[in-house]
Amino acid sequence: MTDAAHMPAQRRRLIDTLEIDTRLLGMIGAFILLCVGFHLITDGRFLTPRNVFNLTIQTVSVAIMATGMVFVIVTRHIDLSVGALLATCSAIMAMTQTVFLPQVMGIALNSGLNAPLAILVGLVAGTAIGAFHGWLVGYLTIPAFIVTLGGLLVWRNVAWYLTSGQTIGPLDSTFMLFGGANGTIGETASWVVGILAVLAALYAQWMSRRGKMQHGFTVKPVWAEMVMAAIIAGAILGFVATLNAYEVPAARLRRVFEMRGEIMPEGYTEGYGLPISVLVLLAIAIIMTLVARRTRLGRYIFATGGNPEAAELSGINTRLLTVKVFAIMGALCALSAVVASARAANHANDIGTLDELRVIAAAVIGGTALSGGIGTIYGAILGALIMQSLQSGMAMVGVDAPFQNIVVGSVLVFAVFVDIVYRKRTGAK
Amino acid sequence: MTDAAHMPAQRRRLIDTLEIDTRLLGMIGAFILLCVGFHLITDGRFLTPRNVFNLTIQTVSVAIMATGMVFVIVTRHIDLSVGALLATCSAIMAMTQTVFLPQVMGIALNSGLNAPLAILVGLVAGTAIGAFHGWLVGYLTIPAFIVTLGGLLVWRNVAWYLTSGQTIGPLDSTFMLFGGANGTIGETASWVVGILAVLAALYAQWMSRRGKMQHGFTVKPVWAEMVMAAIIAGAILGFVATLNAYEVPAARLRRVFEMRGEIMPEGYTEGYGLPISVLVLLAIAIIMTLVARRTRLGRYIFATGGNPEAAELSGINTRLLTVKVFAIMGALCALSAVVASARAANHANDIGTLDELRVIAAAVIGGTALSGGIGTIYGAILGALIMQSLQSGMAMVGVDAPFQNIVVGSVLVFAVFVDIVYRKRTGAK
Amino acid sequence: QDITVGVSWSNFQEERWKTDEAAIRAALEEAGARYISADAQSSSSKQLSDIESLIAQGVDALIILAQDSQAIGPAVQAAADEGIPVVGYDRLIEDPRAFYLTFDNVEVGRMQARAVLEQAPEGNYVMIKGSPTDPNADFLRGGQQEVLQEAIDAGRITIVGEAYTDAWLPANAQRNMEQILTAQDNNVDAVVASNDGTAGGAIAALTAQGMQGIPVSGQDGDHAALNRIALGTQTVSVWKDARELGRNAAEIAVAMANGTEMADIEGAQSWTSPSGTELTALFLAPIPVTAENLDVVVEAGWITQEALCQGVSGGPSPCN
Amino acid sequence: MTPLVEMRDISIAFGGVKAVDHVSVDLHPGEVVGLLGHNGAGKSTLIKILSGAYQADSGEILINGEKADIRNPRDARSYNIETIYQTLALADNLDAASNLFLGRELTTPLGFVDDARMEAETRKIMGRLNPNFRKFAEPVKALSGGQRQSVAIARAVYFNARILIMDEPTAALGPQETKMVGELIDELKRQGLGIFLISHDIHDVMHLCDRVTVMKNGKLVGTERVEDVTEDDILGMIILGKNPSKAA
Amino acid sequence: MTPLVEMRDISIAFGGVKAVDHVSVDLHPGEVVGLLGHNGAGKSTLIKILSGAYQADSGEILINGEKADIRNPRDARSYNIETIYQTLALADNLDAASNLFLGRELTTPLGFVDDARMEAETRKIMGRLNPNFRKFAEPVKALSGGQRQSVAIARAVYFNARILIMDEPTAALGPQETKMVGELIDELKRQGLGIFLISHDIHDVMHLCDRVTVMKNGKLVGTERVEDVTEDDILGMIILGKNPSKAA
Ligand SMILES: Nc1ncnc2c1ncn2[C@@H]1O[C@H](COP(=O)(O)OP(=O)(O)OP(=O)(O)O)[C@@H](O)[C@H]1O
Ligand SMILES: Nc1ncnc2c1ncn2[C@@H]1O[C@H](COP(=O)(O)OP(=O)(O)OP(=O)(O)O)[C@@H](O)[C@H]1O
Ligand SMILES: O[C@@H]1[C@@H](O)[C@H](O)OC[C@H]1O
Ligand SMILES: [Mg+2]
Ligand SMILES: [Mg+2]
Repeated sequence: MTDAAHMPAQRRRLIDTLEIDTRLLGMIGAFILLCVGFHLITDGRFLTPRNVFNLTIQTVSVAIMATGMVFVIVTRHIDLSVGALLATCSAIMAMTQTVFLPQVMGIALNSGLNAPLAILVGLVAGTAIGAFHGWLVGYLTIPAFIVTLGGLLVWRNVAWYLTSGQTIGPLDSTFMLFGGANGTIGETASWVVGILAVLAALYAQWMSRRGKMQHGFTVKPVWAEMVMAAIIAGAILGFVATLNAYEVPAARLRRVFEMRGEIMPEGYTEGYGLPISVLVLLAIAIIMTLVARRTRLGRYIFATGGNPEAAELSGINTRLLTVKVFAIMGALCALSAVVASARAANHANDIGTLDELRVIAAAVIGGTALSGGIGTIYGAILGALIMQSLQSGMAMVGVDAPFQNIVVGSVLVFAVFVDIVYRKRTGAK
Repeated sequence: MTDAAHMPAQRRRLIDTLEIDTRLLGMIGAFILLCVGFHLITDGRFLTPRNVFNLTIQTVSVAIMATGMVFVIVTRHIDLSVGALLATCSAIMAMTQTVFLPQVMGIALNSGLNAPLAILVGLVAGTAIGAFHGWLVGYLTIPAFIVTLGGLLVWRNVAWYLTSGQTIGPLDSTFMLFGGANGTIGETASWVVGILAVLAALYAQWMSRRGKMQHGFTVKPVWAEMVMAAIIAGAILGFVATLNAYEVPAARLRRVFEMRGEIMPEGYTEGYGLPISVLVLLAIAIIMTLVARRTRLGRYIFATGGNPEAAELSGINTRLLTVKVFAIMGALCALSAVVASARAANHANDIGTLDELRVIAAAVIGGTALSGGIGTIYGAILGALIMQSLQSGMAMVGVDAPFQNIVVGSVLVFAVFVDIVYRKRTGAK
Repeated sequence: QDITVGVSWSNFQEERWKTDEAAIRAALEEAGARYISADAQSSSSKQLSDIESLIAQGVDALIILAQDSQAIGPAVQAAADEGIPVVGYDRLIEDPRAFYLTFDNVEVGRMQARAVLEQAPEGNYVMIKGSPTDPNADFLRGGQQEVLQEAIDAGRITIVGEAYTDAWLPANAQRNMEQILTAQDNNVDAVVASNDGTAGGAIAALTAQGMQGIPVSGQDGDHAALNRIALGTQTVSVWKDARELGRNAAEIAVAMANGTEMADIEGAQSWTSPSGTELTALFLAPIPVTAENLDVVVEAGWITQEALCQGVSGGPSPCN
Repeated sequence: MTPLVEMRDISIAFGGVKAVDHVSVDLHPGEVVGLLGHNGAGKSTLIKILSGAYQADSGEILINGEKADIRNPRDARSYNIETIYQTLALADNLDAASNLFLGRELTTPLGFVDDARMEAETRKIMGRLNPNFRKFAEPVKALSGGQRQSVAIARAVYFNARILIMDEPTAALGPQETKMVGELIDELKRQGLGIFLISHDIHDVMHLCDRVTVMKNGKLVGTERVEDVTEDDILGMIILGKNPSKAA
Repeated sequence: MTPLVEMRDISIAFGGVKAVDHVSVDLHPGEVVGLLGHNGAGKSTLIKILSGAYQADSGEILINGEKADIRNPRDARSYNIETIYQTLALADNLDAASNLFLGRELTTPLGFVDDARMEAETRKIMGRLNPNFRKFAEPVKALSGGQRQSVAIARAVYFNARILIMDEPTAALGPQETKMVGELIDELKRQGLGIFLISHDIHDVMHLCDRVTVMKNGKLVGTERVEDVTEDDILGMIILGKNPSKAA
């Protein structure tokens, strides 16, 4: 056994010691390269606080659904209906807040209970429809491709019927806080959230180290832990600082002051800070990651993806599991519908069109394997971010839309190719 | 071993003796039920020669591609790009016949070589693009879902560039003969084709019987062979008779006579007979069925679908096989493009949009299993016919487009469900 | 000074928008302004992102072809916050801060119906509508109904078939037309189709029955459609001269970027939208192109005579 | 004494083929019953009915004399039935520890899975079963056939089973590992488990089992105490389908 | 005499793990060489390099003394190398005949596959190998483990192989079928084939093989003529990794 274990090459050593996921590193590298590239081509317009803010809120809706798609794909399924389901949830919520609640329940638009109730109804509907898909897939054993292809046809048109094809809006003002620029938490609160996040990350890191030591496994050297901690803290606080640096336009501030019946002091400025929609995405990212890595549900999802038969024989109720996975996907579509329709301030007929492709592409670019069993939440979110940056960047450069699609299509294929080569290099032959 | 083999129940016996595929029987049954249903709702307008003619030509384009999709799905792949590829082939052929040939080669529109050359160019392009997809899938091992999702984005937009987004037409008059009603072979020729087809079917049946007897296997009783022969002959000739019974509208005939500088005799009538596009479909159905059942290529396609690794270890070049399968798919997309654009008399920008869904749905409704290894050509064609009947029937009844989609989506899921139940009943647990 | 005008397109699916774009580009060039653009690819949410990105690039004025008249609201809001003037292009934007420059879609519908009604004052009508998910489809249908109502009430005409065309796809229009013809045993005297693409599909179905030549309407002045008018298979294509619209849009955008008030734009009028929003608007007159006035499109340089008259012999002017 | 397991008159057919045809077997605590038969005799199918992977078309199962309703692997687990499948049934993308504890993860007080503790336990168990085993952190797909089988065995014996089903547990194992499995069976037997052992190795079977049941073409040929028969008797039962004791 | 096969200094690693580490073996016509070793020793991996399923990282293969370039299973077939894989490698959705002739279908003069003739041939072959076998028309997924193995064996021996690789060919077989495979090996050997036989059954190996090669942890322990060693010597080589002849 002496020479069976090679000495790692010098340049691999640092990465090994830090125990960084090299795939993640690669994706982040590609992302940074992309951003810097666009920044240079657009004469420094791409990496401004303003555009970072835009990119972030533009990504949220697809990213939320992409986290759910990871679970769906990991269990060897696919969901082609997410865009249509988003539309149905959006239509339901729009009709609830503008018609059902005011006219039937007497809860007026822009009154306190309107938005929470509408969101609740949307979430319940999304979860129920998702669970129904899951039941068809898990219990009736109809392939997910078919169930959700049917779902795509059905739900988009159900949405149309719910609103008779009309655009519904404007929506409730509280509801619209989820839309991005209309709902940010301001500079101070953003710093507070940022610092809390750093503390939580450090605590988690420390707990994990302690757990390993308790069982006598080897742990990273202390300096490596410190470097990692510094990188994490730097990233979180840097992000907050960037969003805080994007100032609310003066005209808008003036309007806000006016609405409050005040007059804006001369020279007053204010940063946007973290948008609520981004907070929602972050919360979902954390929860979904915990589910994936630290709960039985997550373990069973991955086991089922690796070998469905083995999972079943191990006493896992894979049918119920399928229902759960699709129900989660449905709930996330509903949440995504909140963000997307709040952002548009209206429910429009075409909301979510082609989102299924974007969501699947995000998950797959993020390293989720269509053959099942492999995938990460952060990868999917990063995948969504890369796709969005690519599109926004090209739009900014002034690339023709048809050509943009050609580029996006090619990048999708290329990204997966690189991933495959990477896996072959590091893994099995 | 004595009682291990059950006596089949009485009602199964006839079917067993005739060796009829009960699944096929079920599909045909469902199809007939559907048609009769619509016939009743539309006060007897659905099952008229005219509507049967309509249905047939409406089905051709999707059905042609569905036969190729069977091979793709059987090898455990998927092709989401067929609609986009159709658009690109259509654009190439439209530009070739209206711009390239007349302006560069001096071969005018409506002159003899124009259509054949344009079709040739289209076929070469379709095959090449398909082969390229296959290379990405087979040699670079990028999942087909990704390659063709990328292809969907790329080729639709390439088509757009080729024509600068213009509708190109009218197309060459010979080319347009492939469009359906504009190109039929008339009553007499139809009878000839029908009778030849019957003879060929009988010969094939006889050859197969002889082959079995040579090796001493049991064969069907002679009466059973006769019954089968009668059914086949009846179906073929009945179909020809129906299409012949649909008379060319007087207005159209009058115009034809006028163009020839003649005057239509009083009371003159003429039947349409077989459309050329339908002949193309039938030819493809026969060739593809032969390939699937009687050639090594077909055997390897099914073996690879059953167990890709085993196929590779058996010395099958599964990579090259993948290239071939996608190349066939590409060639069929090009053929389909001929039919679709000839039918519309123009190449329009959005030709083939969403065809990928229809084609996949046709193959799957026709019993092709997404898990690979199982599928039939006739099933896919029947699947396309069922879908088209459903849509046309609803259009005739006057059902709203959104509701049509809801029905189609639900039927898709239901059809696959029935198929699964059927397979469970007859097959493994 | 250097002015940059950002144009947000809803899509380039229909043939006409490339012409609009060329016109805007040309007019901006002439005024010494820079053109940047984005294509929302028929997605109202992508359009929001597009406009955010255009604003981030520092545009001085925006021209917006809205995918959705209401959902575009937040984008107009954002522009207003930055003090950027907005021209609502072709499609309504329900916001008083946006200048409305258009051909009236309801009027387009009226023109379609009028031209068809003139040719077929009585008989069986088929209505080929647009995409059920495009609000314009219903505006058009509304205008058509206004014109036909009287004849319907008088029993002169009967609507025997009516269908939405999923995604405006000609192939879907063709199938729907075939089914309606079959259901009606070809007892159809006129087709009111909502645009040139769907008209093409309907005419292909009619041709198969030897019925080409009955009145069929359309809009957009697609080259293939104008050729059909010359051939006599289509009655009318309501032509919204995209170049006029484009040129006007560019000029207005530059003027507003230079501080001109909306009301001071030449020809601007105050107009109340159906849902009660008070807007400043400029309406261009759409032109119904029929066999009688085909010369217009050639003279305007919209289409070459060669393309217009391809395959036509002894047709109307200029193809005779 | 009531037997631990009684399978009575069990039948199952796959699309017309009777894979198991009115077969009855039983098993007592502390007993090893060998299941023998030619390929395709129906052994795996019979025990898959007990482990919940298949549902019998007819017949009944009694556990401790009471009728048991086993519809899926979860039900079987609730009766403390553990199975080592011929196909191993491992999730290839997970590591040994995750596979070992699959469906019964150890959790922290907060309800999260406790990977560190599971890995530590796995090291202990595998140390006893297959001391050569090192690949704890890799997905099990990177293991050799025999290594995988070790993991499957470990999984079945760790959780205090009362009834253990072993379908050719040593088919892929080397001689040393096979010996250890033999010792393990003896040990579990002493602890009072009932074990069904399917094997083609008559020598092993005679050595490890108390009784053997032979099947042929889905039917029961007979059940004998190993003391009462010779290897050749058993071979005769397998090949000819005749019960020597009755012949004798 | 030049050996039929020489594998020289072969190495292969999977993501850092050396599965086969500078191993050399050879094989003569009419000879059976047994490959032994603990689970995960690298036996399957080694012979998969010969059969073209894997490509070695280093080392070379000589066939009849000439350097052979085997990059995939097709290349191996062109050298008349046939393999029975441990995982069987059958297309589950096809019937026995289609599997048997997979990649080498019999065709009619017109170039179409001749199913009737292939089925007839299959009946003949299977009749010799496993007379109980009946399921000719069903997809092989409906067969039991042992039935499947019979099909895999039949496939490898039908096509006049010169070099045959058998990776645990009898692991799933019943005693009768195992015996028949033993006889088959003797027969093929007489016909002058060279055979690599991987097995865990030392008894069988001593009985069937001329020489045995033992591996441990990817490395060659040694190769011995069976006449020169005892079963215990071999066991020692497997477990301790020591070569008795050298020790002696
Ligand atoms: N899922 C299935 N579908 C159809 N037939 C099956 C299925 N599983 C098993 N069979 C059939 O049932 C019979 C019994 O198979 P089983 O696997 O129980 O045999 P076995 O005794 O375990 O054989 P072996 O020793 O080869 O493992 C066989 O004839 C087999 O073909
Ligand atoms: N595809 C693969 N990817 C990664 N590692 C592998 C792969 N195949 C085999 N290995 C590793 O290579 C080593 C040798 O495996 P191999 O299958 O050759 O062993 P073996 O001697 O055939 O064992 P057994 O007797 O259990 O079949 C093992 O450590 C195994 O984990
Ligand atoms: O011009 C038409 C436009 O108004 C409509 O919205 O989309 C279809 C086009 O043909
Ligand atoms: Mg078995
Ligand atoms: Mg092995």
